[in-house]
Amino acid sequence: MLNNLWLIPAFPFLGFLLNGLLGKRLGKGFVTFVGPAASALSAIAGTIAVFQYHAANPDGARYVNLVYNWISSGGIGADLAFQLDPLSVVMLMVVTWVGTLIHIYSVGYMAHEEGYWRYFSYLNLFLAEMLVLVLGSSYLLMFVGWEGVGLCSYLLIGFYYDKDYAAAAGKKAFVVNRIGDFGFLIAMFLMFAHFSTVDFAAVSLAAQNGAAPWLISAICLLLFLGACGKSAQIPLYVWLPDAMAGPTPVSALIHAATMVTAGVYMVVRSNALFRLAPNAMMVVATVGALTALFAATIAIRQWDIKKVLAYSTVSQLGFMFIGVGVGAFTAGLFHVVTHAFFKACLFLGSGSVIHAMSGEQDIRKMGGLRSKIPITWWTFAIATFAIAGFPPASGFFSKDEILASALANPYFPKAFNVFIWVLGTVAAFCTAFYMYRLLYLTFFGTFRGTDEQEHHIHESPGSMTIPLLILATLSLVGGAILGWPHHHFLAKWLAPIFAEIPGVPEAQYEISPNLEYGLMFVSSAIAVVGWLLARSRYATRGYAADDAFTASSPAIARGMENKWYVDEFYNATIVRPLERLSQFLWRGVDALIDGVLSLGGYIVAAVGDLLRFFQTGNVRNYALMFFLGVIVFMWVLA
Amino acid sequence: MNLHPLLEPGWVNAILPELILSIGAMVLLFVRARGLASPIALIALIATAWSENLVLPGTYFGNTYQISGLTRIFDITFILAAILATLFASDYLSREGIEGGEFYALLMWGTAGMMMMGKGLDLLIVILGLEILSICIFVLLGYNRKLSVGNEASLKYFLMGAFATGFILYGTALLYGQTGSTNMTQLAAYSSNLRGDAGPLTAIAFVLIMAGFGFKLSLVPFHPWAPDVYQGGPTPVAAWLSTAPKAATLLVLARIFTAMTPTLQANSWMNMMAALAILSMIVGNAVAIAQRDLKRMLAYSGIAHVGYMMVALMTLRDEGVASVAVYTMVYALMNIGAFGVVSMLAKNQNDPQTLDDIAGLGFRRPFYGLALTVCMFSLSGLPPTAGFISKFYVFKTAVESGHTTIALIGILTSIVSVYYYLRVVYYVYMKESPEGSAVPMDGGAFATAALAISVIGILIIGIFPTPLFQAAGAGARQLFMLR
Amino acid sequence: MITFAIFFFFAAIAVIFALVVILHRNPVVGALALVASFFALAVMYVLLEVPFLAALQVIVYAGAIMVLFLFVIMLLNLQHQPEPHTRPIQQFLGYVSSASFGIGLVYYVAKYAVMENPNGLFVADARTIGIRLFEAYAFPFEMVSILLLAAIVGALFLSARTGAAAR
Amino acid sequence: MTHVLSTTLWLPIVAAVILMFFPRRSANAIKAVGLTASIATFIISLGIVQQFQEGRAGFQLVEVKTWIAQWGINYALGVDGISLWLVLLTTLLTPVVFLSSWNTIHKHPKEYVIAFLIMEAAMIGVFVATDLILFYVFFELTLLPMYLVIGVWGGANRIYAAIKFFLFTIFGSLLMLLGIIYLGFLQFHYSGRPTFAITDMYGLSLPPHIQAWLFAAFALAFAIKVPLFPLHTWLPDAHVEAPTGGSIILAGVMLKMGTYGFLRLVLPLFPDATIRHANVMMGLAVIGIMYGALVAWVQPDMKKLVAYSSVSHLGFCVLGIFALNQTAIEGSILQMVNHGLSTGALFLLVGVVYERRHTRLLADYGGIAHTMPVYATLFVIAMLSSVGLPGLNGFVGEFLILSGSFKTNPRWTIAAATGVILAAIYLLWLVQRVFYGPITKEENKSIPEIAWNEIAATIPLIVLMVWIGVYPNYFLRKMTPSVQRLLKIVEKQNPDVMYASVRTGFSRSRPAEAGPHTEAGKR
Amino acid sequence: MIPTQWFLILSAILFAIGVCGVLTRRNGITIFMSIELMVNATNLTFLAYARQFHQIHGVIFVFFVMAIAAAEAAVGLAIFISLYHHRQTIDVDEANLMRW
Repeated sequence: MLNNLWLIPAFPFLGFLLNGLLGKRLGKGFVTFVGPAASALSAIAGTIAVFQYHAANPDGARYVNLVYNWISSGGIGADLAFQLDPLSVVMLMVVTWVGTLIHIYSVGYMAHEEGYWRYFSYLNLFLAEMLVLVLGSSYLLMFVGWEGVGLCSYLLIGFYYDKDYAAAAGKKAFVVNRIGDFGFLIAMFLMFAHFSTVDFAAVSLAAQNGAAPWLISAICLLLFLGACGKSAQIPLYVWLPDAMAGPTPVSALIHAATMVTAGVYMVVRSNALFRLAPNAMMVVATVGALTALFAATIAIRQWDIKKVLAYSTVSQLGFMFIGVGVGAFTAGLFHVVTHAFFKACLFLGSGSVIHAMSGEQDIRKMGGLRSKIPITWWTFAIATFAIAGFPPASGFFSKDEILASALANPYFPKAFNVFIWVLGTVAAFCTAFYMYRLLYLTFFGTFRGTDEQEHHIHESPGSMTIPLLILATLSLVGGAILGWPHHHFLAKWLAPIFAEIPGVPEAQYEISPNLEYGLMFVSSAIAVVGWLLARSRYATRGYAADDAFTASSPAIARGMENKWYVDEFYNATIVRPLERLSQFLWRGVDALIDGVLSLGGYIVAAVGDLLRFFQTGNVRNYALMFFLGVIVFMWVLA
Repeated sequence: MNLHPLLEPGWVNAILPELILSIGAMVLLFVRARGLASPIALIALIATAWSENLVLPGTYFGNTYQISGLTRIFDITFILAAILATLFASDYLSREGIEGGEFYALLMWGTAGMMMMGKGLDLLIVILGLEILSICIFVLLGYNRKLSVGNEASLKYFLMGAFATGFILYGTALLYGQTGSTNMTQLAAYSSNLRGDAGPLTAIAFVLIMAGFGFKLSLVPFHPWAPDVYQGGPTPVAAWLSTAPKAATLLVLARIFTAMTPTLQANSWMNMMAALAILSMIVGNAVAIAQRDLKRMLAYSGIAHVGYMMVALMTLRDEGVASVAVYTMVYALMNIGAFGVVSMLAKNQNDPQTLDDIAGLGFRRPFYGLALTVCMFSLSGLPPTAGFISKFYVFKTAVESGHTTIALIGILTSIVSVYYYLRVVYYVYMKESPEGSAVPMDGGAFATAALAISVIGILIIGIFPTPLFQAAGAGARQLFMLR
Repeated sequence: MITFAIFFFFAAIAVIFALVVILHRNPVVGALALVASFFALAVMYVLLEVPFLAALQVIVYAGAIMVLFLFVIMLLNLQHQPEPHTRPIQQFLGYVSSASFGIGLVYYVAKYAVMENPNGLFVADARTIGIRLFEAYAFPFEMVSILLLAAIVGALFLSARTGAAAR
Repeated sequence: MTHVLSTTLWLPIVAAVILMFFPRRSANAIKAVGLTASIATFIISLGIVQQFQEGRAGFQLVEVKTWIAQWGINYALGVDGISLWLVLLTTLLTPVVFLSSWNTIHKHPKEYVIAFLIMEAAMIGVFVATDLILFYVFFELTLLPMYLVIGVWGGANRIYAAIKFFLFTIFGSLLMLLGIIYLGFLQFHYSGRPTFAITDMYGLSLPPHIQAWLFAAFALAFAIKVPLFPLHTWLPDAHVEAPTGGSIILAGVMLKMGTYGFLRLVLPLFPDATIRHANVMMGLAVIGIMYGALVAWVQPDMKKLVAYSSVSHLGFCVLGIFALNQTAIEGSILQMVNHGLSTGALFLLVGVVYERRHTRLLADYGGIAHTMPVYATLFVIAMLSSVGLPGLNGFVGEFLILSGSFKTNPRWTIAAATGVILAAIYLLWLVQRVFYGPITKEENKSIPEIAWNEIAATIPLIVLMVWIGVYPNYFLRKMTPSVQRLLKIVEKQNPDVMYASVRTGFSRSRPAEAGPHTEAGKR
Repeated sequence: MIPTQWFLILSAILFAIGVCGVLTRRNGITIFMSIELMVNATNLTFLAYARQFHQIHGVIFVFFVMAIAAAEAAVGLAIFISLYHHRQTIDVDEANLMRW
């Protein structure tokens, strides 16, 4: 397997081709088989590869499998080469297995959709591209996957393409991501220009060998711009909430568990660069913290179950960036993993809710679903428990580690550390609050929807509930298994990817136990407070408390509800002016160029038209012209 | 002037083509059967072309008559023009009901006149040849006596022509006064003895002679007769008039320039020719845009083309003369081809033949449309037509002689020219002919054959120009060696 | 001395009658004035020692050609057609330009065409001319035959009335 | 076949001449002959690839016949790495045109087919001519058929567009003709031997001020053809009015004649001037990239949108050319092919709906992915190729151009890279507006699905898009020596170390002992 | 003996007068007569130079010029007659069917 790493993405790619080309003709059964099977095969192959890798190489060295030289031109080139190293392994496992679960889930969820085959072919393609992203051995290959998942995201968000908003959301996602990709591209150009390579190992080696600080900072910031796009950070987060227009499993897989975490993966992958550029790290941490808080405030006032989760995702991604920004790469990645579990579970759960509610997504119309869809309720509750950061659920460990690192990291001045920590902690509080708000509004109280909806409510089929159960379990225990403090499996596993760089703090630094336990307590307390607050407001009274809030401070409420008008702001400051500029260029400048050029033509024609009238038809005039010509030339020559 | 007391032996050979033409023309006067006139004329013309092979190069008649490779090329151009004009005229005249031997006779005398004019080493011969030509043109233009426009054309050309002849004669007289001879060899000797120091009377003589020939060439500002005359005259005559006489005149100019080269260079009199060339290129092309009458448009385009040829001639190099030789032949092919298509328009010849008349021609009569298109592209100088290769030759000569600026002006004006040539193609292919009101095209076998000759000639010269180039180059070098 | 007087007298006549040609509105008068002017020129030719051409001038030019002119004028009844005035600008430019041309020409000729009088006798009698014409100038002479033939054919053709009838 | 180039060049002309004698009524036979001839040409042109030897820089498969001996003008053909793929692109796109227009050309099919065959030959001629005059002859010969194609079979405003197209192009090319003449004169002046062979001209080293003038003359001609920013206004009109086939060829091949001209003539003939003005040209290219993209975004007309996108994409090509390094130029050549494929496909596909609905306005469509799913799929693939999605061809070209030009001029490159964002904006907008959303127009509910011939025309393009995207080295390899030679002539060759692949296997935590940049020369 | 120059001056004056006539008169025949005047001025010049150089060539040239003048006169007058047939006038300003 190790020599054929390309097979791992190849399986889902084959699935994509089969489903895409034949799926419509061969019918649903075929698709139902091929789609999940491709994913599962990939997961199995990946697992085998991981075991082989580990067996062959216990100390975590990088394994590269060259497929062929992809591009090579002058000094610039890239290989189609896949690599395994501890980091790739983690991502590979998350992506393939969570992906497989979601494939299975989708069989149930999408059962009645018209574009079933299309859905699975996109989903398979996504998996393939995601695997290219995480297995690629160079930035360029990573970029291939990066853009590829962007494409799939675009296609899947716009899956219901006959809905205007879905199509628009897909386009928005792609374009915003492109802005990030622009940064990524420039970063790669810088690497090529200065390091002559984009191979991960070679780049980090070159960076350590005395590259100019400005260069490394620039590369890092540009890479981070890419990460902002993909992982929905300020200022490029705006696409993610809209992306909820896609089918819910897509939200779970792409917009929660895997694709959006690619940015974090990238930063971890580039840890050597980032560690050499503390300024860039500071930016990362700041952006992450601000995003975490900002998105959380919006999530508090959302009514759409998926929108809440979407902003929650943005917020959680912010946490991850706090982690990697403060140098706690392991913690950040840890949160990626746990987040994949619980957020996937939440999204799938919400999907199950929506499924049960016949497509209804507004939590104001829900309520009291606890008893009607018990499996969903339980899994959702566990995942909420995890994301809110209650010990010993998975979210607790990862989030706590991030916040602790934020406070205790050796990179930045103390004040900055405190600032980040405070932001993170507030955001964590908000998280607990809005998640429990969601939980209470959805599952508690009385049913607020129509009778017809109530009549139709039913628990989802096994294909949907089994993944839910698995993910819920993982959400509950995953954190403890992977990252029990001081017996940190993930940290140990990842250690080889963090090179020692002279003069730069180690990537996995120690935090004093006192601080650690203190912070653990604080985290837990915050989660509890958040929960209790939510409970008091929403557990019984439905959303009346929110209405009261609207009445008491309408400005803030409206701001939160309308996502602080960021979209409108972008529209007014960037999109509209650009469009006006374009109109001006088209109708103004183009017309001007044409005008100037045709003016030349008109002048010639006008001269011709004018000279024409010397042609009077009178032969004596002609003789006069002739004679005047003679006189002039005589005068000149004689 | 040292003239031989007796004619040299071999003089029959020397003037065989002219003899055949003249005698053929006289025979035509007696042909009663109207249908026979054009075939007889064709036979005579072809015989003339054949007789070109029998002519021996050399100087005859007491150094007043020179036959060389160059004159042979020009002779072929004249004969070609005459053949094409005859073919087109045959159909034109029978459509107009004025078929007659006199037409072809005059055409052939005119051709003979041009040949003698081109071969004359003495200005006397040149002027006599020119006069024969002019007389024929006067009559041919008015040949369609029903047409008041034809009569007007004839009148205008006559008055201007006689006026211009007056200038040529007076210029020649002054020149004679300065050099003591009208022979070009004497002129050359005078010019090289004199070096730079030519007096104003020589300059005046030069100006007057150039003005007279400039009239024939329709160089600006001596041009204004051209559009009216082309429009009014019978179309085949206009076709012929726009090509062959210009070629003959250019050959005469080439001789005069060659003879006077030292004087011309020393006094930069060529600036005058440059000015004429530039004016012609600009005015011709600019005004052509404003024309909707095809023949007028072609007249202006002809003015511009003469400008191009002047550019080559004013370089005072053998290459220039060679390129003019090529250009005139090509120009004869393409311009007569273009006029030929116009001549097929079966409508009242008093009315202008406008662009609208050829609308949709390309699909109505595909071959005529294609032929007109080829001619237009050749006129605008686009490859792979002969027009390109000859224009290339001209500008190449200009550039190699350091006249890059004038070449640039030529290029810029020919961009303008593309517009109106293209407009013809636009009418041919892209304009729908109005239903039912399309002007019928009346092309008989002769006219079609003539068009085919034009098109094939244009393409062959365009693609395989080497033989013509070599002949022209050799001829031009001869001319310069004789200087 | 007498020759000078003759010269100036006939030069004046030539110029005056030339002016009459271009100024008088009646073409018949103009034609007759031209004949007079040509006579004066014939005298000049005699002064230039080419009596043969003087004779030709009188016989061919003043005699034949001008009679032809008069004939046509009479034929077309032109003497009764008053010539309308033309556009002043053409008139003005015509006078000014031709005057300046003439003045310039005279100036240059007067200044640069200064020549010593030739010595000896200039023999250009009919015999000499004839011999040269039929020996050395035989070819141009034949060209004239074509010229005249073409002119005759053309003139006959053009002046036939068929054209006007079918106008 | 020893005369494979001549055969490729003349076969379409022979077919065109034969077709002239076909009766006008037998439209299907004429189309069939045209298609067969063009496919045969394509197959023969595959022989060029097969006989092309990798690793050789100079012209290959050379054929020389004296044409105009006294001026040293020859009928000289040859291909090198720069022209090889462009020839193939031409021979590929012509059958695509015939296939796609099989059912749509009812007016004068005979002339249509003949025009395209002659055009094909002329375009091949441009790419294989190794004599300056021959090059010019073919360069101009392409104009007439295209003029007719736009003018006769075009849309409502076709006359204006055709004349504009012709005049713009002729303006530049006639000035170039003067430049060519002058160059030939200089060649003769310096070497004493008249020749217009391009390779002979490469040996000239002209004084800078002369280079500047000649550079201006040549660059103007090619800049108009490309078209470069302020001279681009003919392109949208020509594209909008041209029939589908005309647009495909115009965008697919004709524009490349400009960029090809830069590479073949401007760079090696006027190296000093090129280096001196490279920044200006890059600047114009970058302006063109952004300008074209922005203007494309606000177009209400599909074809105009794609046309402006061509302005943008060709800007990348010019940027790469004037970056003057191996990577950028190879990328540029590849991008020429890419643009031919993707934009050709886009025009083809726009034509498909145009034939069904007779409107190109975005506003008249919407939701047709419902009624035409296959069509939508093909369109989206072509669109993604144009956007530059990795895995498809567009990305490889753009990436190489940008990463190459970044070494030369980072600022312009960064500006140019915004084109990548803008491309996504306008093309996705197009797709969204046309294919997605609810069907609002009644006519769109019954719009028939893409037909077999149109699919057949599109498939080869898509296959190539994927091929180039997945394995570009096959194409790049053949260019490399020629581009190296070109750069050597320009004397600006960066001693680029050749990229070397990583190797399969483990590497220790201090990776890349044998890092890519230490192992040179291996490909 | 009268200096050649004087003849030349006379000739120049006559030539200019002829030109003036062409430019200022409307009557076609008068114009043509003016042209004849120009031709005669030319002849005078030729003869003056011929005597100056003692060359018979100039004389013979004049002889041929006379022939030319005769031929022109024949054709020219025929044209005027034809013109008169068409328009009942020989005012050349009336002949302006074609212009611009």
